[in-house]
Amino acid sequence: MDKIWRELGLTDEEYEKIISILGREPNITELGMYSVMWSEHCAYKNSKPLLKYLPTKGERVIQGPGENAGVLDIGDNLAVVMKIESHNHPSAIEPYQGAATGVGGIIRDIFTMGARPIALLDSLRFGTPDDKRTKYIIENVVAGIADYGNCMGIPTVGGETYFEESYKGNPLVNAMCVGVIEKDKIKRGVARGIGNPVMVVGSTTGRDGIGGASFASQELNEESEEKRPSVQVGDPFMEKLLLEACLELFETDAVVAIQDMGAAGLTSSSCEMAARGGVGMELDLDKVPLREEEMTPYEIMLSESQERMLVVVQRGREEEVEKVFKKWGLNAATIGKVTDDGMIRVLKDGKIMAEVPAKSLTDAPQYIRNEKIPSWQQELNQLNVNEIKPPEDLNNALQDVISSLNIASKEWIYTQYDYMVRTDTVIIPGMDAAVLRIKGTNKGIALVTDCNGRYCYLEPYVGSQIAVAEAARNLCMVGATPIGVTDCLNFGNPEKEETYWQLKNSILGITKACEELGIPVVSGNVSLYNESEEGPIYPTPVIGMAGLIEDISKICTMDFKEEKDAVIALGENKGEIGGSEYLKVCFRMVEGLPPQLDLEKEKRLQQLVLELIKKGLIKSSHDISEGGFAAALVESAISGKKGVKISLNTSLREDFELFSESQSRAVISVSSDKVEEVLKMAEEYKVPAQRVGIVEGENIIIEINGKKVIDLPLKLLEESWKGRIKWEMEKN
Amino acid sequence: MKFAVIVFPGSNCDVDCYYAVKDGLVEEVEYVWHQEKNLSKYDVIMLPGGFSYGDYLRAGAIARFSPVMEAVREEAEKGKFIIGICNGFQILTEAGLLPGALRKNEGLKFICKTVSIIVENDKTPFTTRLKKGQEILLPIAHGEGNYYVDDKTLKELKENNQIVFRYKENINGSVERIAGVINKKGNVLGMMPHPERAYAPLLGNTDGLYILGSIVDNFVKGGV
Amino acid sequence: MLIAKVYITLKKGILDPQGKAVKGALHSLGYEEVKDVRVGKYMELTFEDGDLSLIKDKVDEMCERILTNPIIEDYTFEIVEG
Amino acid sequence: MLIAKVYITLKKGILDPQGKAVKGALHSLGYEEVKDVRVGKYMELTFEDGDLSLIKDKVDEMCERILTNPIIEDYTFEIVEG
Ligand SMILES: Nc1ncnc2c1ncn2[C@@H]1O[C@H](COP(=O)(O)OP(=O)(O)O)[C@@H](O)[C@H]1O
Ligand SMILES: [Mg+2]
Repeated sequence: MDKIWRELGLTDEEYEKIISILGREPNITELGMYSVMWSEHCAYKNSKPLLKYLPTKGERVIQGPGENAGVLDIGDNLAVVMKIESHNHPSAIEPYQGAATGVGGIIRDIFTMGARPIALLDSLRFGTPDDKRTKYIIENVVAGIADYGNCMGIPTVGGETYFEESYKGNPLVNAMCVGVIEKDKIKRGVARGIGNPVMVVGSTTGRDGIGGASFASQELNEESEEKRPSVQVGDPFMEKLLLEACLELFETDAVVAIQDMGAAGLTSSSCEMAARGGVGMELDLDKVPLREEEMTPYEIMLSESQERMLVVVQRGREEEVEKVFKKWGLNAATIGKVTDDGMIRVLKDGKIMAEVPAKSLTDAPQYIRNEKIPSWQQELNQLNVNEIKPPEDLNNALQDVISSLNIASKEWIYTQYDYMVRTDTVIIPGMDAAVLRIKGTNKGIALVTDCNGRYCYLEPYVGSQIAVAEAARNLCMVGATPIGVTDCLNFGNPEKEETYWQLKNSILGITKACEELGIPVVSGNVSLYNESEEGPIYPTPVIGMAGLIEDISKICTMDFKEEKDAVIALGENKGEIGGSEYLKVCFRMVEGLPPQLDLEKEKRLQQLVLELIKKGLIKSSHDISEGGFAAALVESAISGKKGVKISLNTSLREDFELFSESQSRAVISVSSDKVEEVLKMAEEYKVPAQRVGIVEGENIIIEINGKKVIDLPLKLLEESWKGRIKWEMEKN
Repeated sequence: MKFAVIVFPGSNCDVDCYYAVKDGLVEEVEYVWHQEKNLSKYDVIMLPGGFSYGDYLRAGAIARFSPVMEAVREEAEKGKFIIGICNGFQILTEAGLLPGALRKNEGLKFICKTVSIIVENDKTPFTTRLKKGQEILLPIAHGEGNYYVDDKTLKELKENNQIVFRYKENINGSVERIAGVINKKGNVLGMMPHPERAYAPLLGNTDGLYILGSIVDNFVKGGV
Repeated sequence: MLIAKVYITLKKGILDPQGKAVKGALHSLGYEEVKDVRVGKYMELTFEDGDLSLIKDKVDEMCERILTNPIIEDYTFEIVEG
Repeated sequence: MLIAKVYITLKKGILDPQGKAVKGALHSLGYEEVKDVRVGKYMELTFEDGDLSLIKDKVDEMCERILTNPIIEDYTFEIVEG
């Protein structure tokens, strides 16, 4: 046992602390339990002090951060349950299973709360698919998500995908799940009732992923291939049975508390439930159904075998539980009981193998790290845009932007996902946000994930605000009022001062935007140590957001609907080109400052669009984001299969007019007799609005100050926009 | 009339079928667990899509041994209307109630989208609301929808007019773009596309009601 | 212990898109010498020791009934000591 | 012609959901004597005649590089006259 704690990822100080808690040296099982529970992945020990800034309160918040998932009131005795989670490191090592088990884990978080999962989203970051390994990762991550979600019968309705060099060695795979529940049926992971039996249900326990949580909390390098825990394999069929069995079980009142076994398996589920309830638990490992022979207590306590749950049951109701699980062909074994001494006591062969205070496992040490503005930051932000030579042919530039990997249609990905199962998907992938109806009501919910990591790299505080603002804007574009956030903070190694600075400023940015826009954070996840030999990833605080639609018949999509409709541009173009897709694609530069954000203006734009949709005044709405006005216009034209003729008057450079990514803007289309009314409303909301053109013909035509700068057949643009990713993936 | 939606472990379009009947057709419908051995009280039997037993061996291969499949066979012999959609189609072929087999899609990927389907046979009790040659839009969502029959069986299918639907375009590699077939007797239909996902204006598509509605029309007239 | 090793392949003449994809991948890596690839399934069924010819019959029956789909698949198997 | 027969199995200890499902199905059909099932892949690679030991090395390389996923799978192969 020579300094074995170091190998398990604990520091010498942490080891000392364990000794002082126990009043003795821990044995190997206990040490293992502390090492996983005190890992960043489980304990958030580097991020917790920062997460305190996030606004988590609001009228609709039924459950904020701290439980398996957040819960929001949507009226009519219904609530929405939501959570996002990362599975970055497992996906880097074994993309198919890593992504699949990531989806499996997040689904469990939702139905553990008692909710029926109704939708999945996936937020993905890869390197560019020009090398074989990256292609392999993309192919398999997407297949892993598809196979798991499809088999579960939960539609994957949205997400986002970015391709940037910074994610080459460390892809990001974030999965979000959303469920719906009747408010009075919410389950929680709070163990209660001394003597109540504790049961493990679902799959058997094997040696899968032992130490996965501490693994997820280290940087990836050559050695991680070696240290890698035995890979977890997902079994979506098993999870589908587990889902149905759990929901059936919740119809009875036999369940006191329940928690899924994700990272750190039996250890985390038992100690977290016990700690929340201020009780202890005694577990007899001889009773745990095992898949492999001769497993040690260490292995059983740390196994990350998937598709398992720990349940505290009302005393005497065990048989009822067994019956339900048996119907679904699943195990349900009583392995212990709730105790009054606050200890997690682990028995095997009648002997005590571990005995530690539950609370001490969940109260990991917290670290406030030193922060430092990165030395490269200033240089990075310096960009004299006037030195950039305008392109000779804007038609070419537009084609390059439209077919850039980040802007091109993500159809190749989302057609592998069953996004329609359950027949609730009213707006399918490909639009600004997905919309699901809630059967039996008039309501709908809209869902998105958003984050431009490049902006966050250039200026974490502003970039993170934009992530929130853009998510909210996307929801408003379909007619939904944003109601809650679940965030997934993907960053590098927080022990590096620069990364800590990024993390802190990003959280402050999210806080600011959420406060100003009045959207609480109800759940989230932190994934640190996302670095590879090529360095840290861009700071990537992914924002998952839900919006509420009170009347599902009042929604809007981005596609142009009818010839002769007027096109109106909302918001102000400030010619901001720093960090833009245009700059990257046409000049290979990732520099400057990201667009600036005025949250007051943002709010007014969002409210205006919501009001326009509610009043039925507009036919299409699409926010302006990556690729600027030109990209938004082309996307509306392609999805509506209609050309457009635009004429702009501006003092900006032509290319900046087209491709600037200034915030708080949108392109809408309106029947010509409604133009006056719409412009008047825009004025009331103090949102700049200009009638800029007409839906017409089969080309995209743009004039600037009377000069035609763009004239391209829609068909041509459609081919490059729709075909790019498929082409990249299929070429050799 | 009363519809049964069979629920196998791993079914997931059972919900889709249920609501399409309840809200789209406004008819009575019940879920029936795969252990059930008697289906005589139902008028129409639906085998839904999904991943019965995870589709782990071959799609439908394990489900076809479920106790309920004996009852399905009995009712089929009696002439009752039986429709297998997606995984339900795969189960019916594995059970030998329909000819052919479904293989992995030619492109090896799961495909979810709405595609054009051409009606080949408008004389079945499932297609009387349609016209031969008519093009309708239906969602597909499958990884193993690549229909195979050998030449001899194909010839028979044609002679007996058993090919009911074809894809307009080659989506998944199916022999002659076959999307749905019926048994010789004309009361058991299997199809990969999902009519039960196209039943409500809010979903942007009601073409599925041509098929589901035909079943209702023909039942009223007294079945096969 | 006895182990039945079952090899399942697509019937001859049935297009094998997986095999085609693997062949394509091999060629793109420069293994041009691979003329053809067929992809199938391989299963290992474990039995306690017992009468060999009885087990053989059983395995045959399992293959026919459930492990393969005779419309599209062929199989062979062998039984070895495990 | 030479044919390389490649057998790919999941590494020991790695969960095999397919094998589990097949075992369950066999048991429910009454084949209780099957103690365990593992499901893997089987591939046949066809080569023109050539130097056997060279082909062996190549197949080994292909297995390592692309035919298998060494993180979760093991493989063996043999080469036979076709
Ligand atoms: N990985 C993915 N999974 C599912 N849908 C995706 C994925 N990536 C992108 N999409 C969908 O493609 C559309 C465009 O995405 P994106 O460009 O991120 O939109 P926006 O710029 O409005 O945020 C959205 O409907 C989104 O849900
Ligand atoms: Mg958008």
